Amino acid sequence: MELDSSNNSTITPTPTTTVSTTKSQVFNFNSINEGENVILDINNGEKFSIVKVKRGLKTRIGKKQINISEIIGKPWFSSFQVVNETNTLKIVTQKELDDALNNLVELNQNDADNRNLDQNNTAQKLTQEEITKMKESGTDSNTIIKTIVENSSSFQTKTAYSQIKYLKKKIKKYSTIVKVIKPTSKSLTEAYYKKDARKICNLRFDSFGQLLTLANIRSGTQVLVVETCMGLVTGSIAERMGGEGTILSGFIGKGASLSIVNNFGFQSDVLNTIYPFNINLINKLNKKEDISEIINPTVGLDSKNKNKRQDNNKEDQDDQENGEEAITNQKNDTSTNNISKLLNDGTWSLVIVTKYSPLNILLACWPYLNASGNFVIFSQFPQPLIECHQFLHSNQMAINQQISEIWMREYQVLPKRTHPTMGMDGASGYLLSGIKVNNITKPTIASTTTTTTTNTTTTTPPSSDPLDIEKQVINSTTTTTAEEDETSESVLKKRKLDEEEKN
Amino acid sequence: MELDSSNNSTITPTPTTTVSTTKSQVFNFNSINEGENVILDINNGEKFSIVKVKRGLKTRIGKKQINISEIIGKPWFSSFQVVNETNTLKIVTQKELDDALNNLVELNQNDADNRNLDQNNTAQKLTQEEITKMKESGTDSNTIIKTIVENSSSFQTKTAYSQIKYLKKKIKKYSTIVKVIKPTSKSLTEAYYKKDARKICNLRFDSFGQLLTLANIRSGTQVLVVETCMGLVTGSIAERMGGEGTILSGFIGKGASLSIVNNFGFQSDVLNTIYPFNINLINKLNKKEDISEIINPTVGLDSKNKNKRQDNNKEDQDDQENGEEAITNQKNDTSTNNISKLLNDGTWSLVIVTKYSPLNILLACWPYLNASGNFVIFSQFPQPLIECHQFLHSNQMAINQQISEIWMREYQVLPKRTHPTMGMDGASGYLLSGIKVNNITKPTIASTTTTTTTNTTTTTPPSSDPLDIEKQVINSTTTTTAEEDETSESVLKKRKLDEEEKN
Amino acid sequence: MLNQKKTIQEGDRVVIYSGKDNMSMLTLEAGGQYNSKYGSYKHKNIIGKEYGSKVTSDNSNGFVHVVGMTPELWSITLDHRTQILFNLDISTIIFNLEIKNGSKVVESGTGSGSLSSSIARTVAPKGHLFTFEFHEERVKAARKDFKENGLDKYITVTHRDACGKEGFRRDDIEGMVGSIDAVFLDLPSPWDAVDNAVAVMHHGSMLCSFSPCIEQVQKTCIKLSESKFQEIKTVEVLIRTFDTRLQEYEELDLANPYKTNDYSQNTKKNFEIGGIKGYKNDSLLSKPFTEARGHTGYLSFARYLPSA
Amino acid sequence: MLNQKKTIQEGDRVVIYSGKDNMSMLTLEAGGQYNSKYGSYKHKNIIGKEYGSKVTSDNSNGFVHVVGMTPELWSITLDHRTQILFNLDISTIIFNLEIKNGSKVVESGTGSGSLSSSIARTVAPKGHLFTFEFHEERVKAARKDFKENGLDKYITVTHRDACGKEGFRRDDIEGMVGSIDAVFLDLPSPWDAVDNAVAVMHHGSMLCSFSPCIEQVQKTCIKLSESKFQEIKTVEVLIRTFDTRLQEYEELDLANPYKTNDYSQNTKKNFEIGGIKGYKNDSLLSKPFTEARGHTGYLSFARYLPSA
Repeated sequence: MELDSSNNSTITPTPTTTVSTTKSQVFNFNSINEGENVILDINNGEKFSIVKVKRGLKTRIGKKQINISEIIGKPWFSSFQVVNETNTLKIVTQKELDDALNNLVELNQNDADNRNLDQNNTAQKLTQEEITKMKESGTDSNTIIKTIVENSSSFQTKTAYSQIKYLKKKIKKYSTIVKVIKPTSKSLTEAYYKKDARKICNLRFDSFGQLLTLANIRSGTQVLVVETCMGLVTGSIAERMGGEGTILSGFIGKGASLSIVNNFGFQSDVLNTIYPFNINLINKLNKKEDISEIINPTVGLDSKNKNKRQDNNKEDQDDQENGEEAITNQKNDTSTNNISKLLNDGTWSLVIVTKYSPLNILLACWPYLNASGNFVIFSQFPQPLIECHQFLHSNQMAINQQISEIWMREYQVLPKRTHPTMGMDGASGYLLSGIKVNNITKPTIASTTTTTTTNTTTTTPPSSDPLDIEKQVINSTTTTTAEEDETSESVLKKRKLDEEEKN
Repeated sequence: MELDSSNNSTITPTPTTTVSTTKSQVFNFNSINEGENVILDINNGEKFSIVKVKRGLKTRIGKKQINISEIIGKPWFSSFQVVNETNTLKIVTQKELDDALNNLVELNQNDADNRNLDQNNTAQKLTQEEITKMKESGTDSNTIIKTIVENSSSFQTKTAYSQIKYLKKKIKKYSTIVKVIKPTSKSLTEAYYKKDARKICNLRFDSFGQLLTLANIRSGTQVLVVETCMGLVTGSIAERMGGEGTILSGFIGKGASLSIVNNFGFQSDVLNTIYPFNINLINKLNKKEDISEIINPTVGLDSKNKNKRQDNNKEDQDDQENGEEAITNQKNDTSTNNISKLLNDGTWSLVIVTKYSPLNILLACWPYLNASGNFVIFSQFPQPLIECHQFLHSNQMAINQQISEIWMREYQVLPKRTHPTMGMDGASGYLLSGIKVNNITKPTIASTTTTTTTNTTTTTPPSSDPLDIEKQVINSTTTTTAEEDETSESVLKKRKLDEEEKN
Repeated sequence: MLNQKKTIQEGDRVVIYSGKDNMSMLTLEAGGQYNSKYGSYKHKNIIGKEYGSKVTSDNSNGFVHVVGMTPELWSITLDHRTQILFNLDISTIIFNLEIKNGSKVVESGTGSGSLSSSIARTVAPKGHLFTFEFHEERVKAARKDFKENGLDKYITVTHRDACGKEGFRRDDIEGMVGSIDAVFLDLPSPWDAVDNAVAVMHHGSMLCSFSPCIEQVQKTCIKLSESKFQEIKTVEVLIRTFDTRLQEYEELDLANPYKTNDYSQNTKKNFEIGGIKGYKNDSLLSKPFTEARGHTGYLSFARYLPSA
Repeated sequence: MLNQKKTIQEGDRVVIYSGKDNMSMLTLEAGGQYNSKYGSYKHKNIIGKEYGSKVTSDNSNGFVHVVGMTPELWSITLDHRTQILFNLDISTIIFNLEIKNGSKVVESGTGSGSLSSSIARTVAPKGHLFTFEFHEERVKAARKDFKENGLDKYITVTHRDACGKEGFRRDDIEGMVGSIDAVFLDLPSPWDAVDNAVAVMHHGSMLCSFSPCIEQVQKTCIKLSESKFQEIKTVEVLIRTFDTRLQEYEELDLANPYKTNDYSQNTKKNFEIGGIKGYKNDSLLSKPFTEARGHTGYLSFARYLPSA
């Protein structure tokens, strides 16, 4: 959402008591300290950079190496302007930015329609060469923009609204504003999704929020997570749990690839809730093979151990910048034996977000999810989730299953100009969620069955299986249980009618 | 969308010249005549009934048989109230209905929030028995409603808006309003979709509109359509073409199941563009078998010949009411031989809307679609269309292919209460569209290939095939053509940015 | 609600699941009995079983599953069933308000307590939810529900008008004012409560306002931009759920020049129609449910940044 | 555009297709040549081929497909490429305005002529489109385009302000006034043109107004309800397109107690990761395209019923 900033100078009628309370807090708790992780939001989402703050640290912003010392001690979420002459940052308030915009040129006062508008782009008398020259000679960005506007023959024919849009675009192009964001599950998801969504399996913020709810994540619980999102999922669960609980984080590859966990800047109590382990442990437990050969990394979250199969994107460098320090779960026993024990104790939530086909991962992890526990799988594609849904459904392994997708839209809210934004992210990905159940009251002879979309063969669980509860899972592709077959359509219809009366 | 009707009495500032023009036309061209087909919309979409108007005709409305003679000579789209005492209809204007609503009771003037509102339903002092008694004794509906309102203890605490909603609900319950709608592609689609969407393969109006556009339907062209929508698709194409062109309408079953075509009330010039034929004709043509044994129904659109496999829904009766007269294409040669000839001449549009798996139908019809012609397939499920897409793509049989779905939402537009309606139809169905091409410049040795989702085997077309153009279709599942592989994402991104500047 | 156990015990509040649209909650008592159209169940036959078990009815003519309570299941079992699709809005609110164990949150109004329960789950045990409700009977109902669900330690329900003079200040609770990390407003006139929200928020904390109508959103966003909020963003989220089934799908054996139909697999049931052979295949097909939620409300988010 | 032929002839306006995002239109001249990054093509090598043919470039290093012109392809090949997703709105407008061969339609403004072309295709040859445009240069461009596409017989372009005094009346054209079956408005202030629309409409005819902003919709709907319109309905339609591919999807061979993994099929490529075996399967996967159109505009439909 954008708001017309021209009226921003109105004084807020905040009670004085609050202002003082707020003021005192700003400098006590809410300022950026050395050693903290920050997200640098460059030009309102154009680019993100994640760094650990150090006095004198230079980081690449735009095409230059900028000294960021200036941000130390300033309030979180402050904005800074790049000073081209010195390659440093200068704090600016939103009001200053707005005023600068308004003072640049006088805007049109009549809010006419676009009848007389030239459909072509602004006719610019300056050549690109002249503009570049100004820029390279270190001219102040406001001066550059003012010159450009003065040389535009069509600027005066635009409406005030179009003029502001035009100016904002130019400001973005010729000056660099850096906003310092606190790293959290939300801000990191946003930053990585914009940077390279593939690295986090295209996990969009709304689907992620829904996943954490559907998985019933809360402090004090035990969670089994398998992810190839560089630790974003593990870290976000750890953030929510806030130092209380157990996160068994299965990785696929030689080492834990959890570099994003570093970026949260967690205290050790939170880090100590994370137990990374190679998913092969589960494979071997299920096969009842010797697990002693799997050596679990004690330095589990070290980003140096990153899975070599990971895409080598050049942007990786930014992430590595503060990946030097390895995060460890130093208080607790992260040995293979202890993790096996924790797995066998059972978990209450199973979360799977990987780039691999989920069915085998789901079934491998299933014995370690307690009955009545919640599972959620995310995938960009619906097909793999439909396959999982069908397997669990036909074998009566879960209830309350749901495959969902989210339709999310942002709005432009402006006087006389309110509408959904024209661009939209059309792919939320898909979630399969449900509750694990045991069907031990109805032992039936298991039959062999084949699902239609894969070449998987369902067989009778071996009777020597140590997991007694799992033993009697019923295979019956054709019988659909009464409980799952009721269409919820009629109920929704009823609900809909109820709702309509209220509005 | 609903509009607050309380202010409807405002006089429209229509120029007087127009009013007179309009008035004179109403009675010349726009009135309902005997012998015409009409849709009776009962209580604003609650139920639809399609009848052929005859003086003295009684038809079921609600639970009674009502004489509809009153509608003859009245303007199309007029509303009528059921007169309980005589079982006849009485014309009412929208203004009269609104006034009746407003005069029933005095509405609350203060538009308060719902703080003091009782969350429970209106506490009603009358028993259901007492209300039923009033109704059965033939009490006028307005009196019933007035009595109910007077006995409601919470009515006065509602806001004016809630009061109107409440009254409208009661009016709907205790009085019956019939609106007489002209049957058209749009109104019939709406009526059948609400009545029983399965009968028209869940073809929603927006998907249908998109289908007709993507198929490039226009007068004078030749179209091949295969449908199991009771003639809705065939009829709508005929409506658009308006008596010029050729519609080869393939049916599946013993006879043409095109009863909805009757409901359009077409003149013979339009009916004469429809050539129904058994799809088995195409099967036999493709097999080069003798086609003489297929006798095409000369009484092609007779609803008595309805496919016996069709669901026997009790609502069918309504549709049959005016199905007595068989519609025929009497001017033209609808013999099997002539239809074979027309098929072999080629068509420019191929439209498939059936409840069957579409791939085999698509491929069977493919030889009779001219290269550069458009095809569109509708399905409620995405999977069958993905399969068709992949087959055509991997065999380079089509360009500009697209699988799409529509997200459609209605709005409530009311002062201070504008929002999308709470209930929504979430399933538009899916469309696969594209343009047929020949790839005769690149003859390659065809190889056998299997798609992953079906058990279909692609083989070399027999060299004795009479359809020379088709002969050299290339089979290559793995090669993806450069032209189809460019992701349109980047282009959309660019477009999106362009767009944003304009708004 | 927060302490999940493996074995069902007397006194537990459980969910009886007989289908997506047939769930109810039950507090188990030694002498109790549960009756539904899926049969009768003596509580003592449920007590001692594992959570997640399938339990057969006393006369073996039906069965149910017994699972643990979650905020999501609880809101489904509430009478006002309209709340259940609200789940996605709740998730989006909690995620974007950056709520976690330890967060201090203000909510108004409490309503059915659906969002309150989700927030309490997330902030417990180190954080706290201060929820404000105008309707006295709702205040009482909410307090009772929270106690029964074991969430009362983490929630303070205040009977007060969010737009009134006192606003959200609970000066009697130490450290409440100025320490609130997130404020959620679901009010007819949210703009009237913004100043009161600001009075308890700190620099960098988040606010979310939920409104069904766009006119409310417009007024709220103007008020927020005038009140030192930044990052103002309005979104709408709607869930689409899919009906997925292995179902018989009919295929016609029509000849064509491009591929050979192979119906030799004996699993397929065949039929004949109008002279054409057909085969029924078991196909795994999905489609969105037709009856869907078209709108819940708009969510406007903003960050309070008085000194930026 | 309306007369499709099987063979490409000199003078034909064709579409050169080199990909969904690479289409251009071309009028074939005996001595002409078409150049693109997909190679050079002498027109004479295209003339005489069948429509829908794949044509190899003169030096055989590329190829294109040559297909016939349709209103949809034409709007894609226009410079303003933003119009192409507008296709769904066009379909919805034409369907809901009940336009067919023989309909008389009024449109304002003409704009790029994208909708005009679709309407002309549908009303031809018995009907007619009267399109009104305020910008003189657009009027000229539209007239030229319609002529080149062979649609000029069915379209009358009038240079006029839709909200002005004359409105849509073309009293010089016999039977125009009062015979219009459908009116389409795409104007900044559609409510100002409603009276003008009414002046040429008949009882039972339809009107549609397209507006990007909700405030415009609100004003328009009030005006329509005050002007003897009924069946007022505002909808929004958005297309979702799917990216569908047969692609390698990696599956891990993890043991589990519920099914036996069967990787005996030799088509699968295997790999190893962290001690686990993996297999690459060709899977037919689909997902919606990420970059989508979030909004085009609201469509308000209404039927003019002065005597009902």
